[in-house]
Amino acid sequence: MKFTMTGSQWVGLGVLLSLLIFAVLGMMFSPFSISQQDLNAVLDSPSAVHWLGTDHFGRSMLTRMAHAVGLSFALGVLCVVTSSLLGTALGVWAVWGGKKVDHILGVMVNILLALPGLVVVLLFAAIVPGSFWILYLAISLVQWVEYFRVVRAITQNVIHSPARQSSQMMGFGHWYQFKRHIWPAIVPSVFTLAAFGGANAILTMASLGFVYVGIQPPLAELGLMTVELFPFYSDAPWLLAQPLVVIALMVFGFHLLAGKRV
Amino acid sequence: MKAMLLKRVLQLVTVVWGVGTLTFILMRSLPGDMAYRIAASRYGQDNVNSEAAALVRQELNLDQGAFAAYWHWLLDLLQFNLGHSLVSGLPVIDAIQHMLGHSLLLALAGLLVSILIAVPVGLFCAWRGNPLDSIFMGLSSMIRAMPVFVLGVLFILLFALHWNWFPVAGFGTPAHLVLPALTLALSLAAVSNRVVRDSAKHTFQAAFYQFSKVKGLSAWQTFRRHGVRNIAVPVVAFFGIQLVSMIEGIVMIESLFSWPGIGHGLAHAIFARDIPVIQGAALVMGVLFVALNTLVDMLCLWIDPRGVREA
Amino acid sequence: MIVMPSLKRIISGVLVIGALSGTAAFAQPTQSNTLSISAAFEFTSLDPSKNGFVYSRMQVLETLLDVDDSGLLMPALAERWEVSEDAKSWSFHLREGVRFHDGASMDADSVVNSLSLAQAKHGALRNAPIESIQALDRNMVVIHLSRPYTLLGAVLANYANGILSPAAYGKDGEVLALSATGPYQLYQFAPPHKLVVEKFDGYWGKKASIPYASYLTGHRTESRVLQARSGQVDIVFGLDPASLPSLKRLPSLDLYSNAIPRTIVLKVNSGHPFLKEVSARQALSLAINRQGIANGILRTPNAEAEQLMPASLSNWHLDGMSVRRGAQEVSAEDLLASLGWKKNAKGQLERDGKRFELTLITYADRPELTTVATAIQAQWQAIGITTKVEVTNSSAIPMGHQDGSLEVALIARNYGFIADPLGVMLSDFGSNGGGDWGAMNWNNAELSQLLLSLEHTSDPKQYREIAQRSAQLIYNERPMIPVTFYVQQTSVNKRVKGFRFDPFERSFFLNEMEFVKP
Amino acid sequence: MSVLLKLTNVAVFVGDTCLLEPISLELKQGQPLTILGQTGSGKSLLAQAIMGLLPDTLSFQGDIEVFGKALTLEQRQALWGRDLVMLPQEPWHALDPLMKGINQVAEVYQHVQGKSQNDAQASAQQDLLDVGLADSAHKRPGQLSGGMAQRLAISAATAGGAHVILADEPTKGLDVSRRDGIVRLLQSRSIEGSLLTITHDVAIARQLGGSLLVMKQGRLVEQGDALDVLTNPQNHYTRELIAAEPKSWPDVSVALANKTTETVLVAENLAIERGGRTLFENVSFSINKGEVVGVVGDSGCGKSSLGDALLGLLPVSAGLVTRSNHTAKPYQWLKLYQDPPSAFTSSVSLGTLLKDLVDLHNIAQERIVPLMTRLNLPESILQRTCLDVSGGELQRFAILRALLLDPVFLFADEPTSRLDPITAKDVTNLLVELARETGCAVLMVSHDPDLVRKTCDTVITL
Repeated sequence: MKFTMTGSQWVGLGVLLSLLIFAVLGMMFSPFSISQQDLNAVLDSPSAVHWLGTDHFGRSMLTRMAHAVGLSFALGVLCVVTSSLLGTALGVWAVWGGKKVDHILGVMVNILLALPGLVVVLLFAAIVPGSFWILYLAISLVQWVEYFRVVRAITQNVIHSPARQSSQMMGFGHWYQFKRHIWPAIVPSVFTLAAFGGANAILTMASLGFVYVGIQPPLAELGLMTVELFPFYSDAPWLLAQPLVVIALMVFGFHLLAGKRV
Repeated sequence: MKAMLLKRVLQLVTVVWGVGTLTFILMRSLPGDMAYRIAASRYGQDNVNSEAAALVRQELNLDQGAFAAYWHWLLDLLQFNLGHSLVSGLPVIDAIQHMLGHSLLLALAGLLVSILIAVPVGLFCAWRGNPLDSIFMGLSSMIRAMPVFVLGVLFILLFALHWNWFPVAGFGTPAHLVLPALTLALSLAAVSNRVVRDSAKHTFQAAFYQFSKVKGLSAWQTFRRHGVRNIAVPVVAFFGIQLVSMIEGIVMIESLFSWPGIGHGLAHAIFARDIPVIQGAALVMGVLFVALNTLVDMLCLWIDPRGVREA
Repeated sequence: MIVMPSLKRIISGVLVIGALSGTAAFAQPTQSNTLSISAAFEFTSLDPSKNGFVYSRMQVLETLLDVDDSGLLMPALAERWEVSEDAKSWSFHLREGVRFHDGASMDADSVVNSLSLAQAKHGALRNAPIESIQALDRNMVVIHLSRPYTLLGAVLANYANGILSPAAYGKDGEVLALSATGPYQLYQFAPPHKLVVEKFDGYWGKKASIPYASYLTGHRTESRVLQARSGQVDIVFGLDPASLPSLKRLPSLDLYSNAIPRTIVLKVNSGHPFLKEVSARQALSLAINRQGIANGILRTPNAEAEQLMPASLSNWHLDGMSVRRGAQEVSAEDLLASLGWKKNAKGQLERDGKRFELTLITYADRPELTTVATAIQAQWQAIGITTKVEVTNSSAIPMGHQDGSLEVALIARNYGFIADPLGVMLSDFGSNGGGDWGAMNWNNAELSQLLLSLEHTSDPKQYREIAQRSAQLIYNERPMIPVTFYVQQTSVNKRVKGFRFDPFERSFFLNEMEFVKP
Repeated sequence: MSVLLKLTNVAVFVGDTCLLEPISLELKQGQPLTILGQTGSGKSLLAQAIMGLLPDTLSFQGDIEVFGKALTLEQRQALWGRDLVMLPQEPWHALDPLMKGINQVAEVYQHVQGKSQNDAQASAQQDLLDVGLADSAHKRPGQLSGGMAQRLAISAATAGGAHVILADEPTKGLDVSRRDGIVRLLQSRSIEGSLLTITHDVAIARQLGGSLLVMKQGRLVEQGDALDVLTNPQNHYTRELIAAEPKSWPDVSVALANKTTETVLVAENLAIERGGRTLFENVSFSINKGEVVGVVGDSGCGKSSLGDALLGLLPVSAGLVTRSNHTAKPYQWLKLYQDPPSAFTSSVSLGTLLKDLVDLHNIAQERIVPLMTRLNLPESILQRTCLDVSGGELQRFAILRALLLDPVFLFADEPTSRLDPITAKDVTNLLVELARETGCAVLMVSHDPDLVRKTCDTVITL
């Protein structure tokens, strides 16, 4: 199956790749660490030494932004991979595994759906505050449901399609039917969901950071940096602007990459 | 209709049980001794110590096993008794009523404003096409890319600090409602105006829409008789989907604007380990969520009697 | 003789009319007749033992004794008091003509009732060696102690021991209505966010001028700063230091920076294998750049703390303890090297194959703690100590103390919680190797002895001597490592006149404030 | 006889590409005009151009005169409903899915004719009574059959008083038995004006009479009086079109004597229910090796379900299906689908699909090429996916795949109904021929009695 991307999808990919390159280069080559403070040089504007200025501890903003972007990407990608695999597998299983499986999974999904995702993540985040892995677990747990629902609906159509029926009659096995019929049918939707999922994971992490439940200092995280730098919005607006612009860019990039709205 | 309602009631029961059990398990697995947490919330940071924790433990019988506690909770739930807050000692139902009122007010105001923005903008974009459409498309994408709290922060900087038109945070007067509702509304409208636009465009291009004009109806008559209802079908269904982002938005907005709603209350209860309040709030959210979805379903069915929307 | 009643009638008539017109004019709290206050702490209960601090500050609740700015006891609901020769019984003469907000008059029985109920609840009174609380007559209350206890006066001044009308309590002693004696009475109670009080015309002391005052819980520091900026709130307590420079530029605000007897300290587990030597704790202390933190982060120059108590608590404050002195003697690195710590290739300290790693916990209720923790983390990093900062709930500190899991905690300790710091010192250093918010696994028999002896020392000179020795002991051994003194940052809108700050944070002095006529 | 509509050199372009070459025609009072041609011959564009409904991406040249006056686009649009109307291809799509049928007619009386609401309802009720829809007046389009929907659409279209009617494939997707009714209805509605019909169906052209234009790929190939052209076609293409009508097919069914008696499958007293409704009961028959059995019936009568039940894809509610051939593997009982593209995955090329099959069943490579030649499938088709080949090719490819498995029974579910008549004829003939050669039994389901009669040995009518 050929995957053709539209112009705006390429732009989205470009935005994301540039941010990723920024993160990787920043993490690899910056002479500063994320926690290295210089209380004599706080809130500096961008200079030759600190390209993006320094924060209220005199830490290099470039280094911190690079790490924050890297962290966001890591979380986004991990969540997307986990939730899409889980959601897809369970979605296909719900259709193929018979009424009982479908029913049990349906009950599970209904319970999960009855609580807004952010609330579930909040509950989880409260268990181990500041843990990246709990955030990852919680966000993935919330997100797989979306894949499940979409994959299940599409798979149901595919299962009843003449094409799959014909393959089955000609003696092809389950794996073949999945490979040739189900997977190609769900892959565009899964891709779109994945792109939105990446954006949502990043937004969720930033939101949690904003209510102090997310990643904890001194780690650099975009939501947390927003809160930390907010008091300086009039003294050093360029500092506050950095995490805000980057969150918006990342989300925007993912939305463009998704290509269409859900 | 009957079957749908029955299905919803069943869903409600599973949701109540599931949400309750889930929060129970989660809360039980929270690290740290509950008694200490509750003592900290009750007596304040300066006055919390192991003595206070011991008192709390004794008073609330926290030493009973997890299973016994769960059993008690289930029995109480069957009698519609949500218990008392561990922190304040007040009945949970009162606290939730108070919070729910504020949240619903915010939600309704936000939804209303979002509809007032999204519907005209969406229709206008579908009708006039480019360049207007592209401009609003860009604008919507920009707003969508911003977390809701960023939007709120920008509004505060602009409307509350720069122009000083509305209060920064708090509640009690209509003026306090403006910024939180507007923040919520814009974040919702950024998506829904596109849905309105797509639906409208789809309808405008539909064969039946053209056929109505071919039959001799004017553009306005066609819109009124065949446009409105057909456009509304996916839009109303979408509002059902948007409930999730609305509630999530409310949690953030309530925190930012110190709005004493249920999202804020839930977040606080989580930190205070006030299990009855957490369960109550989560339950009410779950029930509300199912109820609202049912409402949307019924609305969809009323607009489009052809079939029931997939849950 | 004939004139008196008629004059009385006229006066009371005028008063009634005045009160009526007053009520008519102030029938509703509005922006113009309400003083609005925003602070971080929420309240959930009417019970003084739980949230009494809010009601005391809002001047709804009053105690038998009060405390002045320097920590000395003053008369309040008790006009005067006497301590017996053996220091085991205290007699309190109640003020006459004091009325509760519900109209009842205060008598000895109501005071005994309140105190007995408070004694049964969590609070300092519970631990006082009280044998009995008795009403001697209508206006006199006597408290008998099992042993001398100089702290009693300060304990009674604590908000948890506020005096309420007997009708305010339910049958199990729970508080149903906050009928107290302050110049303001409760008007609206919307926990945990909003509280409105209305002036009480039957107050015995200086009556309030501002008809209403509201207390809003502003959970987010940013929001509180913004509320101050926009003029939406008249008085904002607990401002984020980072916001001070920009607030200072606003013409509409007055900013107050007040030292309070609260100190940011590191609670150290002296039983921890890395921290059990005094020199290790000294090294940790030396590695902290207190001036940098005070100036750069808290923006309160001269707040750096080498000892626990600020100068205002003069008995406990060691004079001439310059900050620089310690730093010039030896370096933190040398101290650690002498303990056998060596830097590895990555610059981390190692001893016997173990890396010097610590977990520092702190809590989010006070925003500056997190930032200070971040700074300390970086400063310790510089000498090779890896620190993991965990931001949790304040309850994690007593809990970590009890289960022994705590390594280092950054806390803001209020030494003026009970007006006499001895109360806090006793619970922090008194016995059993420390207290929930004090030393941990650190036993010093001499200090315990000194502190216990203070409980029955009434001679001020002797008291000071012992207190000074105790302070020196703590300074030498460093079971707690002070970082900075606390400076409360407050903004007051210029429309408010007469603001005064209570270093013991007992009162907002609302009844002394007025609105400036526009 | 006045000229109602006159087109002079009307052509339609997309960019520089000509989709419809210049064409001129006249529609006269009382003399219907029919445009005949296969799908893709540009005939729908002509109707859209006349109405002024061309999409923005298309451009248009030439002159259009209505009632003797050259009118601009806006002027023509002003005539909609009152004087000029177009019937859509798909009535289901042209009717508001959410509005009750009667209201879609009544609104025209109310808003176009200016009648009061009550009068409009009464007139609409009368209209529906006239077309036999009185009972379904309050149903929504989704609840109507294709024929009913088309009658409703015609009522709604003509309620405004227009007598010049353009009908674009008015019988598309309808059963043969419903077709005549629609055509008669159209004729009666246009009696005061005229009717311009666009169709691919030779039978309709014959029924309508009047004058006829035959189009091929955007070009006019023949025109004249309908009966003349159809009885005596001059153009090769016209001849082919006429010959592709099942009615004109040569009879390829085999006489009873030639049949073998080896039974493949026996059905006894079958009954099938769907959605609580019994589709048919007590159907019994047997199919022999090499036999082609036809099943006819109107849509919804259960003919496809019968085939699925024989293959075990659907449960039967009563009766018994016995497979007499016990040596055949499960994969030798196969089905050909109505809509060829839906029966293939578009995710890989046809070649890959073929290779998958060959690998799975160890089919000898050398069988493929001769069979492909026989089925007239070019080698190049294997590089393409199912979306890039024509329906006819795809259906032949489906036959190829089926035959490679040496089927004993093949259920052909309307295998040619989505194909152009000419292609349909070829494919049907090939299928029947090959089935006979290989001894495969075929159950052929069709809505066209003529097709079944001409090709099948036995006919079951449901």
